[in-house]
Amino acid sequence: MSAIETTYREALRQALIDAMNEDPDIVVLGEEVGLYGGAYGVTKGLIDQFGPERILDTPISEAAIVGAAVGAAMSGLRPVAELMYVDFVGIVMDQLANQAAKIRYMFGGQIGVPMVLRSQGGTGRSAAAQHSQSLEAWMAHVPGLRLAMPATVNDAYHLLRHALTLPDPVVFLEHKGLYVQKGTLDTAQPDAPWGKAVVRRAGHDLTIVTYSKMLLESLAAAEQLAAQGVSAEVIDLRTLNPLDEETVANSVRRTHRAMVVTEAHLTGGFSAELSARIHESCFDHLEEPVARVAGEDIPIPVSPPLERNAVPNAQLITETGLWLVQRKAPAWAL
Amino acid sequence: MSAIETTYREALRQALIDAMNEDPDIVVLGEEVGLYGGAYGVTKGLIDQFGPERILDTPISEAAIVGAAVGAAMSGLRPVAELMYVDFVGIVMDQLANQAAKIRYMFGGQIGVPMVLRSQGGTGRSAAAQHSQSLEAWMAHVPGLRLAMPATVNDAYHLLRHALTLPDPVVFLEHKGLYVQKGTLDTAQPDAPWGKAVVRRAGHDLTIVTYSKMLLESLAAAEQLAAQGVSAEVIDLRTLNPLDEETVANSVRRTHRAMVVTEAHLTGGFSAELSARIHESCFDHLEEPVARVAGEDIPIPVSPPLERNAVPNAQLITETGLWLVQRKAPAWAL
Amino acid sequence: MSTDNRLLHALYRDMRRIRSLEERVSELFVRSESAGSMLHLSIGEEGIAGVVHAMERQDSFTTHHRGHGIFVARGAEPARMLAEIAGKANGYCRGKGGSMHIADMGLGHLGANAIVGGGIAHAVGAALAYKRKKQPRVSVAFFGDGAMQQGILYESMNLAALWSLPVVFACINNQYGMGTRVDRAAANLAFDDRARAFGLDGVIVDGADVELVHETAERVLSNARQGKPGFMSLTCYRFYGHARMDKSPYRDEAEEAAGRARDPLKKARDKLIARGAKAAELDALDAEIAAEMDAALEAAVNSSLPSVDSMFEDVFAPDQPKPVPVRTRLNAILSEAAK
Amino acid sequence: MSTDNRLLHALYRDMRRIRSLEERVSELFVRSESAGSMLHLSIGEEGIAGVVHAMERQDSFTTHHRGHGIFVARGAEPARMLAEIAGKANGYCRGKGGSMHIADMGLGHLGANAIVGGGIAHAVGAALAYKRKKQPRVSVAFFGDGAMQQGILYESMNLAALWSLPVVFACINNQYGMGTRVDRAAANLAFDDRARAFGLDGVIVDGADVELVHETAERVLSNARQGKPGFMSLTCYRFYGHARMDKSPYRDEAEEAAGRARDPLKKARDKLIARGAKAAELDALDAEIAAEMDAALEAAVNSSLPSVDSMFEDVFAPDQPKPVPVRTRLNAILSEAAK
Ligand SMILES: Cc1ncc(C[n+]2csc(CCOP(=O)(O)OP(=O)(O)O)c2C)c(N)n1
Ligand SMILES: Cc1ncc(C[n+]2csc(CCOP(=O)(O)OP(=O)(O)O)c2C)c(N)n1
Ligand SMILES: [Mg+2]
Ligand SMILES: [Mg+2]
Repeated sequence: MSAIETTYREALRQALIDAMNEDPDIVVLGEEVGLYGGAYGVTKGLIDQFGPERILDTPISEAAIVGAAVGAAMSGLRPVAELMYVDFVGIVMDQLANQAAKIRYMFGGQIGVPMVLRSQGGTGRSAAAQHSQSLEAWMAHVPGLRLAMPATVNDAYHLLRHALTLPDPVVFLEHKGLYVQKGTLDTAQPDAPWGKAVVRRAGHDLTIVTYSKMLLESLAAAEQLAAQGVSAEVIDLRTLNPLDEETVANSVRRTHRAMVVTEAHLTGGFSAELSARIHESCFDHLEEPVARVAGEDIPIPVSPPLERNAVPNAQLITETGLWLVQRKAPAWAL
Repeated sequence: MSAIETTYREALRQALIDAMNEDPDIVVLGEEVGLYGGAYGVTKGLIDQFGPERILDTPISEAAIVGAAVGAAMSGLRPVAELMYVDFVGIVMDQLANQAAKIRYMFGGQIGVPMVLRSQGGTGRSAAAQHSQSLEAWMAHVPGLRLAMPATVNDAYHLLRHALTLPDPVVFLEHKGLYVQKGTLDTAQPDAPWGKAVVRRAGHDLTIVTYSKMLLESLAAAEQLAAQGVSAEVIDLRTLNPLDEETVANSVRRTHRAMVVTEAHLTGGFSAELSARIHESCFDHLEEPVARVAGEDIPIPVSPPLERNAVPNAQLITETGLWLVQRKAPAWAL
Repeated sequence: MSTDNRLLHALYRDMRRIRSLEERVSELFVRSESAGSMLHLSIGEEGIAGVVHAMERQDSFTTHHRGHGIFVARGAEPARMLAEIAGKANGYCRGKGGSMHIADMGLGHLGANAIVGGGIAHAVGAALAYKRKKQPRVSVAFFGDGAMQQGILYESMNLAALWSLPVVFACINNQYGMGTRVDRAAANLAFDDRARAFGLDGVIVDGADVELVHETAERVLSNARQGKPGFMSLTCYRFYGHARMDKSPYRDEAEEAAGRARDPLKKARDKLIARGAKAAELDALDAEIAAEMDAALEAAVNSSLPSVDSMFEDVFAPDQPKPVPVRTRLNAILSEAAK
Repeated sequence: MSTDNRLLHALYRDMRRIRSLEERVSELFVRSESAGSMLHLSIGEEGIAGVVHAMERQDSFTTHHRGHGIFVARGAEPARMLAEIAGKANGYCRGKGGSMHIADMGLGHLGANAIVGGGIAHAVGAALAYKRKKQPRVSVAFFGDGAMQQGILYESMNLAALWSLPVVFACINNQYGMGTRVDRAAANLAFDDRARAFGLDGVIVDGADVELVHETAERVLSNARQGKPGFMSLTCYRFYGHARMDKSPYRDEAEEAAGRARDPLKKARDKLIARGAKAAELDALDAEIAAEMDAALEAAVNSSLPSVDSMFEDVFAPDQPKPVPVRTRLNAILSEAAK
């Protein structure tokens, strides 16, 4: 039996260890990935196991870190660059979007950039506006990048393992609120192939499409909805690029109602892309407009009650679900 | 009579001149804005008129330019920072999104950052993958930023003038293909107030929602559509933040069909937000799904025939319009 | 008191207030009253009081994530600071910013920044404004040794030198960026060389000697006021972990003991006593400060949390429309669809 | 020929080929055959041949937007270069990259970059790979004086020095970044100081003297190969405008004349003749090169444009699904809705 109970953090760590054991070209570089073991502990102990030549502590030079990873990836290594918080991606967007993502294309297919940029985002630690963001929409808009956002322990492991076999750059976004999440890791058995969404809970009244930590809130909401007679199907996208439109469309064509749940700001978020695609593919099947339950269009405030309310939670998802399926207006709908 | 025929470039230049004459706190800083007169000539001659203390040529240090503009804006100036190509925004996203956009919020409303970041994007000059992008989606996803994308000569002037009176940071995106565009400038009369969309052509069969240079393609398409019996209404959003949902919704509720046209890559583009909002607000009025006619999900290739085909044109808009309204399948629809 | 002693006494007072405040920040956390655990204490770095003291009333500054001490020395109200760190409505930033984003325009505090290197260019921009407006003001960018490896610093230095701006770059070299000792982050530790290579005056000063820091800062600031921007690096030691939860397993006790032995506060106290100050008087001062900080702590703990509605304020200026809450949008959409 | 002369002769040949190629690039534009007008000629900078000549076969390099010359010296096929610049299917990058994005993995050309400073860190990363794989290779980052003001350069230098990587930073100081003379961009022009402040060896060399450039580059490269990364700056002059359309109104004729007088090509030729080479022989070489370049130009002009479908290739690796064209999506959506 290869399945064990572990945490999201440990699953990621194990993925790195297993991949590094198999592929000597994998190196990890980033701030505090070595001696410190990673700001969130994902690389703990790796420097002892693989030595400072494969686990490289870097100065606080994000642009050069990602730039060096790009050059290394073009030269025979498979770097895993760690960006401590996805909020810092603004410093490296040029290296990510103009360089890593476009090199294969600009150079007419001569070479690829097989690197993984690991980072983490999201709220939950009162880390304030510059350490709590969900910026996947920026990356999702860049042709040439793959984008994974695992929500489960098993996906943390398998999506990272798969990312470390791909010929193109992958942005791999973890969630700071998931590291301590427990679950089952079966190193021999992914939940589904890379690029396929997974139906985490089956239902027939409503489809909830989500990813990353909002999967937990969505599943909790589905439970509450069930108690009130609404059967919600919950789809975990797992990767935003590739995007599995088919699983989503097949579900919505059955349920006739859809909700998209993301932690990121509503406006211009990936929730818009998902909503648009559902409308496009399921136009004649929808009984109600697709509801976007997303983060507020405000910077993340530090104060706990504000921070909590700046992003969706199970209650909001439940209320919106009841509104969608049973036309039961919640308290906030006058 | 205050109306004159001029170009988009000249209208922008005149806006800067008029604003600088009225407000001594306005300074312009950026690469080649002085002696050179701006890479696209928008600031030509300004250094002679206002001197090197208000027209500041900078080194090639985009992050520090925008960072300095932020600090100056907090300290009594109203800086206009020029980013030569919007493609370089990846170098300044931290200063733009984590600093300029969030300072008022993080500091509890104590101070604002009244600056304008001018830049230009788009295809049309065989400038290749790192000099041809349409990256407004990144900025549109950042709470705290205003975002203007003028398509006409009069808007070039008035939106820039208005941006230079606002208390908050404004990203002002021009299009490299519009600078030589001719039109009427009436310095006394804006086309509409800031934040309001303008119906550039009235119609009743179909609503085309667009902005920036795609307005020209959309209007050309509307002409072709008219010749084939389809009456298309063309809406120019002018600003993406604020976003005028009402004008769009009112139109679509009349026409029952909508198309969104943008030059930016389809996936994760602002076209998704527009499509989602139209579906949300006009769900019961739509006869067909909202069609997104957008840039391909590929980096912009340099070769002219490829570049041209990487973004929408009037023909594609027309064909999609006929498909939407008359169910007349174009050649590419087998 | 001689002028010298008066100065040192004032500096000692500032330094004690910094340490005393930081102890209360720590206590806030222990009592589960802080907003989060990303609390970076400046204990060991109190020598910065020398820089702050050298600033004039009209000068401004930006700080980094470890900026409490600088702001205390500048005259912050401890109760409002602690309230902010606790995420309370009456904090400096209405509970929106927290420990890493405290600011106070009244005191020229242009803002703490949680992006390493993020606030440096803002000081350059402020200096640009002062120069253009012919105001005799200087702006000081405070940052850590970690930021010495961020590119924007060198772009900023070059701009400052090129434009002869009244700005000072003040590095607080506490030997660590998180778990990375500075010699594992920088190939050349002569940071003053770097500044000079970009056309600035540069000096490294012992941050444990607050009088020396002050004297140096006066010179650097006065040059800056005359259009000669400068750089100074204070050598000190981060007494505790990077943030409140970090126990610094990456460094050993001997090193910590040696680092903590270079205590700017103790050094100032010893000097004062050597110059004739009475221990009892200093103790009384310490106690007075402790009492003030205790009161501030209780006030912060007893303050109210902000109302949830307030979170939609301050995204844009007050006269601008506020963002539409997700619930309001959903309500409008679903009500319309339900018609 | 003596070894010396043989070397100079080879360098002269490379330099003549650079100039001759660039003249054809200009002609492509004049004949409206280039893809766009963002063409940056390296005429005046031919001294770079000295650096390229000092590189070993297994070494690699990245270039900037003005990179044609470097690649020619490295042995590029002129016809494929010109085809790429014309956006043709048989260009180095299948007509996708163009002048500013030429690359050739076969010759160790890791890519030209249109982002000022954008390719510098790639050379550092390549060097990291060589070191880790224990390959005796060096990577050279070429860039202009304008990039000396981009922060990523200093982050890259620091990384290189900290990790003792086999990398060389080669600045081509042609005195201008577009219309900005270097002294209006940098507060301190002793760029070697900057490199040293970051822990690198640094040297400034007269780019008009290709033998000196070569000798210096051999030393810097050999140090780098042994783990001592270095910096060199070639002083030269951009003979023409920034890009093909720029007439350089921001500089005067006297300055241009003085700058063009420092012609690396003429200097090499004069030296060769002084050392006994025959003018006629050099003329014959020049003519041979001109004929080669003319043929390359015609070949490029006569090449085919890429098929529109090819634009969906190379976004991801060939074994990965291609992006879905907008038309295909629309068709699927509208057909489904029409059912
Ligand atoms: C751009 C950026 N990179 C990384 C971090 C994470 N981080 C926060 S503080 C810190 C160490 C900073 O060290 P230093 O500048 O010396 O300041 P100190 O903590 O020692 O006061 C790091 C890496 C960050 N906040 N911003
Ligand atoms: C990041 C970035 N900023 C600005 C530009 C626009 N630009 C292209 S070349 C250039 C001047 C570069 O000067 P230098 O580095 O000296 O190279 P040179 O053109 O002299 O060869 C500028 C400003 C750019 N391409 N990338
Ligand atoms: Mg430090
Ligand atoms: Mg140059």
